[in-house]
Amino acid sequence: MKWMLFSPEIFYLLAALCFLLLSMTGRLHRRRDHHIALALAVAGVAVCVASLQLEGSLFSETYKIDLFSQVFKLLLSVGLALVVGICSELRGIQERYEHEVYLLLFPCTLATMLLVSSIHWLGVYVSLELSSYSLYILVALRKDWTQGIEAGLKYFLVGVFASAMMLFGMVILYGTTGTLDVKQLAQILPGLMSHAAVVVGLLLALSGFFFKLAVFPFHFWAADVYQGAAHQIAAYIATVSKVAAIAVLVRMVAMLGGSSDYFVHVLAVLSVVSMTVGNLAAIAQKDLKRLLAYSTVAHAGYVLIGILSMNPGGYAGAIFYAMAILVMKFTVFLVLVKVAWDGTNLEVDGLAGLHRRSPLLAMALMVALFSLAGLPPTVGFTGKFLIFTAAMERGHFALVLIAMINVVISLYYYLLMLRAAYLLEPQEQCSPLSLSAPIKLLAGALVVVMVAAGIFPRYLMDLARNAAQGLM
Amino acid sequence: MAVPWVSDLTLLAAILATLLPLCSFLVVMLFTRSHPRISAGLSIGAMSVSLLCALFLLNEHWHMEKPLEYAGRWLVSGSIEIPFGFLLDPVSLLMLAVVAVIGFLIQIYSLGYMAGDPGISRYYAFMSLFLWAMMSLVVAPTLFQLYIFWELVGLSSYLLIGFWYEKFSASQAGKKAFIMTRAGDVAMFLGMLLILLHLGNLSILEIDSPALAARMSPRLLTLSALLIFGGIIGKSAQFPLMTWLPDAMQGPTPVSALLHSSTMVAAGVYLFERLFPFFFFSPDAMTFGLFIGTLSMLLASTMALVTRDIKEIWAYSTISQLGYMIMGLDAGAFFSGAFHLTTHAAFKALLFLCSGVLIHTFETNDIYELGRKGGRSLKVPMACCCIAAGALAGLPPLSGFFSKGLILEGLADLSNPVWLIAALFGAFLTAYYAFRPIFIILFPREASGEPEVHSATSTSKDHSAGHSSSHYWLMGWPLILLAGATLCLGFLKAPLEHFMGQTALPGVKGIGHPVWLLYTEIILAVGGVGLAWMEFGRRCAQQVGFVEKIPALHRLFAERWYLDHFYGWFVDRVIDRGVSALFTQNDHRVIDGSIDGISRGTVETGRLISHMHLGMVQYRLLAMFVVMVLLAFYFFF
Amino acid sequence: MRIVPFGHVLLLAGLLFVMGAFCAVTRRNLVMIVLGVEIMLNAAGIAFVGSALRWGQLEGQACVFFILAVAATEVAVGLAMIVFAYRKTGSFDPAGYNQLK
Amino acid sequence: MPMEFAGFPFLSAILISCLAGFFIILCLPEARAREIKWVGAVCSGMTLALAIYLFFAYDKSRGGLQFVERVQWIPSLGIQYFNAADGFNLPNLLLSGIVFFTGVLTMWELEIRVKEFFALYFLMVTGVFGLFMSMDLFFIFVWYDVSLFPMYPLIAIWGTTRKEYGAMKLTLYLLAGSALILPAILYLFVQSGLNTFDIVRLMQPGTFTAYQQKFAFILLYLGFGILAGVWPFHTWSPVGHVAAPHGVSMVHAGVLMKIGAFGVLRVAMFLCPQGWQHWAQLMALLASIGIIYGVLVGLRQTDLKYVIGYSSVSHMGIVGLGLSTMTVSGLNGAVFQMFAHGVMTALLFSSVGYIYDRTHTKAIAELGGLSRIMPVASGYFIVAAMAGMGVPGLASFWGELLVLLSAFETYPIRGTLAISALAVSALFMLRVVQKTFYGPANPKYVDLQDVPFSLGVPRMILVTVILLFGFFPSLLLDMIETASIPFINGLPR
Repeated sequence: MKWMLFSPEIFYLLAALCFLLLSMTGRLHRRRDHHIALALAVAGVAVCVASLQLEGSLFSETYKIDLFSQVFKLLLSVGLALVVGICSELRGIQERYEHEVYLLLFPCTLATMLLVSSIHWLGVYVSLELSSYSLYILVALRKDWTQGIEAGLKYFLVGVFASAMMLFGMVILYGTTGTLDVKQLAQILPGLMSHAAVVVGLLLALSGFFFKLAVFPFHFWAADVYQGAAHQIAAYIATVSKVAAIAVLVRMVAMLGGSSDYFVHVLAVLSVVSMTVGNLAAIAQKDLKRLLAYSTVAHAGYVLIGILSMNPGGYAGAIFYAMAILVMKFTVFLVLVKVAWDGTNLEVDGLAGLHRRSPLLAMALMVALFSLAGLPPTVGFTGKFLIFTAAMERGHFALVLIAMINVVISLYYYLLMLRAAYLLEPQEQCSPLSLSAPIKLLAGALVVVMVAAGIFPRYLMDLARNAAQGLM
Repeated sequence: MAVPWVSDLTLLAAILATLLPLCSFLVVMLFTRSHPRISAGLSIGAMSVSLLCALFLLNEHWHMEKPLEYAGRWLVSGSIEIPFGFLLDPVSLLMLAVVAVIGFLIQIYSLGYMAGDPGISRYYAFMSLFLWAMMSLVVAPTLFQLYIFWELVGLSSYLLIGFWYEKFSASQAGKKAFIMTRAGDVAMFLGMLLILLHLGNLSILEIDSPALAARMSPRLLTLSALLIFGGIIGKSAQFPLMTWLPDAMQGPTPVSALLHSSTMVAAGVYLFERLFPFFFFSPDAMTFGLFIGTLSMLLASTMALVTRDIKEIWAYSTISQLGYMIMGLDAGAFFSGAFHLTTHAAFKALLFLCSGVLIHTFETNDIYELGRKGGRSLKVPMACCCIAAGALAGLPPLSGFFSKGLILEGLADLSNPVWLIAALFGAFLTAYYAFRPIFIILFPREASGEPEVHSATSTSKDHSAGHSSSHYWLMGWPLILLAGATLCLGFLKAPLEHFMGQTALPGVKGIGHPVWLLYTEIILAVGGVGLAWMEFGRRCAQQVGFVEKIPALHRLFAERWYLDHFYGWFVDRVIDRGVSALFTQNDHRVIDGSIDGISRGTVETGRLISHMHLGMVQYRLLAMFVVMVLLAFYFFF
Repeated sequence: MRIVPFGHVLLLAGLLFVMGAFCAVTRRNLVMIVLGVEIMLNAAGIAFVGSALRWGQLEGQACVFFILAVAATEVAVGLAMIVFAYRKTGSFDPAGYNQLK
Repeated sequence: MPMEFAGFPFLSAILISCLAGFFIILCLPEARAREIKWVGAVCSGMTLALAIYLFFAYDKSRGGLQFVERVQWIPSLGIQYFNAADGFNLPNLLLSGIVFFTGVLTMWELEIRVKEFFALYFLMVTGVFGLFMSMDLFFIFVWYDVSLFPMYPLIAIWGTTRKEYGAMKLTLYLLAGSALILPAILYLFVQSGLNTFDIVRLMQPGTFTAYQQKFAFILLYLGFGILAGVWPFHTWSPVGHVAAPHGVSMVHAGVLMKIGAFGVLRVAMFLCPQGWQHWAQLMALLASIGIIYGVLVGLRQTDLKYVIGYSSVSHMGIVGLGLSTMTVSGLNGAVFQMFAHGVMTALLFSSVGYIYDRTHTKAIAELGGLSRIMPVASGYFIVAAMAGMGVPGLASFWGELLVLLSAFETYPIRGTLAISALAVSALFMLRVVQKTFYGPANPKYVDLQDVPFSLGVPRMILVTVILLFGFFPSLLLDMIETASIPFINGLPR
């Protein structure tokens, strides 16, 4: 019954094939495609939920299925379902290529699922490349081709360069240890941590994931891609690919991190710099998506704190934070998609008068912003709280203090967005936004999830904690 | 308040005497603000009951040996225990009676004086507030309670001085009075704390007992005595903090009569009496007090020589007489100070009320103006005014002569004669300035050759319209009573001395009777009156005082020895423009500036960093590569 | 049968890697950037073969095949994008693409 | 979830009535302003009634923690929803109830966006109540932030002068304070090794070493001190007060600054007594500078609300001084002053609010002779100003008396400095009263009508509270004493 373990991946493969066939039929049925995509995405979520408790390993011990991987697969499928949910009009994509959007989204999600549970460097590399390449193309499909093509090119060049460095890191690891299987590496590496080559190799190997997570040296693509890509694609990058990156980083660091102080210092440096650069750069942004990009870089910094504290609490915190990022980021993008329904880029001041045009969206934006800023009754705060507790247990007091200062800086630009939504009056009289019933339901559900997870985080935390146990 | 429920009558009387004015204050303020007649009636009724209780207490305990003390638990906080209650002994009962009598008479007088004023119910409310505070201050068993009502008395004086708040000068005077007395209270509060630190509680009887002297080092004892004396300086308008009293004349005249002549300003002297044994233990504090008393007495007398506003003359004379009392007490003559306080309260209140009638009818404060408008035509006020001025000057049959004589005898016993000489010179000046306004009003010069009307201080007209004769008698009747008191109080010296003497304090020297002192005192008094007659009373006198002949001296005294200028300069330059401007700039520029600077800095660095991200693609690749290489090298450090 | 010590192979791969990076960073032509990255991938391939030889396993060799496959997709996607960009903007110069502020 | 409730959970009832108000207002349509205000009044009245009941139902003889409510919230981290009432937080709960109820009534004349205002207002006060009653570090921090972040929209939307600058500065400054508090709390949680946030267990002597206490105390003191308006960190409070609408600045100055002082007391001093003894000198120095500084800078202000802002900086300095003396009466005085100052500032702001609504200006120079035009409204301000000066018979006199008494015992020089500030504070307050209320009536405002009874109700309540606790201080002091004596005696020497 081995194939049952593989059921989510198989489902998404079949979905991708089905869209391949559909795209060949030629005529564009936007509504039909959207309904099919939605149905398949929701079915995907159901499959993942069904396979949540599965345990085992495939492909001669290189593909591990445990609670950790299944939880993340569930998260990825939910992320995909949400993104597909807001793809009803897809105004940001050129008409000719609208077929390809779903055709590429499903394989990308499949790739991230493979990434999550493969514990062999080669498997990791291949799935990482598969997801990156589908995203490069999706970004380039923007209706306003100048922005699209520029963003696509930049994303491609930085991505390929980073994957080349990752490959080189893998090679050094393989050269010095003789194996690419992470489980065996986990036994060998602690002994070799004093050798320069091994540690540098590991660091270079992780750079691929740093690129995916947009951590400091590899974050240069973020701003242009978010601004250049269509809103829905940017939403996908901000949520699903971030979650996948966190998952694989947590797994790798948990198994290979070992005891070397050097490695913790490097991660600390990266996290502090990316936090600060992300927050500071976000202050000066005018375009909303560019601002969100930099805030994602900052959040990558916070997650890194959780990862570098290398204790079960830290990993559970990182997992919880991944769930938080998914919900928070998606809500902001939901508001963005609904406000800029014509697909054009939205200025921060473009949110003017939102509280009048649609109070529900304004409230959702407010809760999302306070959650992103990490203010208590929201899920964002609980995530940060768990991460900081774990970091404090390892004695990183200065790190937590710097992170809190960054929280204050980040509050500044989140409040600027809030000011735009609640205070500014739009120049020309804009009509109130009419939301379809499901979208209203979705917005309300998101607000409830964010606040409920902030006030009663117990169940989600236990889930994250059990998932983190399975890693060691 | 766990007070042993009233079994004996004394406690009931004490409670009634003090708390009734408070009830009338609350009732008037809350309910009858819009019915002047009811509120006036209420407060006078309450005052009359307190008067009866005060008199009842006085004769009930005429022959008491040891002081009666009732104390209920009011506030307990850790080691500090603040009880609330009454301390009845000759000192407090006498003062209680004085306050009650004069308060009652002035409330009757105010019916006539304030008739027709729109804020009459507010006036009576504040008067009842003052009387409650004063009565409770007098019977306070601990310094805590005394300090609390000391502040409340200051508050009611602020409210009453600034009663006609539309006039800028009135509210300014009220503010000045409050702040100056508050400065004195701060010193007193520090002195109290010093005692509390060493004694554990602040009950007056324990402070007066020798036990305290044993616990505190002499140097510390003197320091706390001096600090408490600072409070007395503030409240009784002695030398450094004296200029608020003449400005306090902005208030209605009955207020000046009650507060700023007989009762409130006397609270300082009363505190001195109350803590006399405590002060007695530190001789340096006594000499310092003597110096301050003499200085303020002389300064005030010189100021009274030149001013043309009748109320200001009596204000300066109050300062100088208070100086006298403090000199008497500091000289160790306990009874002389207390007796002079009583007699002074009577004749000073009488002086103010008479001038109140004059002001009320002719609506001007200037003595020359009053003279020209026929001040002499009002027979009763002028007669009482002469009696009171005679008492002030110390002419023999009147009460002033006896009480001032006692003080001079006390001073005579001192080793250093300079205090006696100063006191005698002061007595002469007092006689002179007391009769100067009397003669100016009685013998006005016709329009020709009149010195043109210029008044040193701008005294705006009193706010009162003309009235019918019924008010005349309402105001006249208290005058007659007070005149009778000034006449016969002198003869009550012996029984009062006996009454006060019962709790005679150990170590108080007996008072001898040098005969030559009595005669010099009479000669000086008569000489002063004669000089005043020479310069103002005679038909051909130019009505220009000997001081006004020397312009420099004249201006010095008129400007109140430039004290007001100093205070004005100090508050304006040092506090307002100096320190607080410095702090405000510091607040805006340094603290606020630095914080805004930090936030602007972060926004600028944000803009800088976001520009860094706009470079060409290849710079990014290079940056990635370089950073990873650097991190690799970091391994070797 | 070891012809060359493993260190030298790694050194060669490292040199090749740095040269590829240098080419990608300096050349002002999009195609050359992609070419530079290709060189870096091949450098990794060489290192793989060297280490497979050292540890006497075939796994390294297998990895090289995967690298070739990935390099192929990279070239396909990259050149497609570059051609599309060239047709639209008419230039290969990466500096031209800076409209996104 | 094992629950432990001693009888009917009154403390949570207060929170529930606040949240109920919040949700009902959310559901009411925007147009029905009147109903929203009545819901606001009813809910706030309920919280006040509960607070009063708690105040009198507290058994003073037994003392200690009563009305305990404990629910395991996140067992893995040892976080529990743990509320209790003791001598320190009951006066503050009463204060919050009073200021909340009168705040709602003061904002009765609001027209624009009423629904959002009251929703955010309720949220803020829920945070305030939560913090006062909670005995769990995690929840104290959560309620601390819940009470802070509604501040931004409240000031930015309904504020007056320079509202956006004021709102942004205030929110960022106060959350910078939380950037110091959270690391300190986590530091204590980790160092204790007991895996619990429960203050009672962390409070036992011996859980932390002296160095840890000193390190954590200074962070907590600075973090909470920013909110309490400690001297160098006070510049946000005048700016914030001026910018905020008067209902919000009532709760803000009246209660929020007490959260800072209460935080220092409940978290910093309870958990790190040795840290407190070590840093007490600094606290006293900053506090006494704050007292003098607030008054002197207030002297030169031309805007009524700035004046009140600086006067509350000075009064909070007195609270700080009280906390820094390690004596029972110092502590009693500080908590009493927190209560008294809260009520007094609320009255000041509500009367300024009334004046601003009529004359649309807060500049002292333009106002003049208001006492003639609206005697009752100016009467309220004058009573509050008198309380500000520390006139006996009004509540804040007792607070100041006790604090200055104990300050003089432990720090003579700083005590004298603070006492001499009494004289300057008289000058400062009287100058304001004279310029705005006395003097000739300003022709521009002659036709304004005095405050009607309905609008006067909140101010009357505040005046009666000031007078009640001015005449009978033992009502409050015996309550505080039940908590301060065991705390001071329990201190390690």
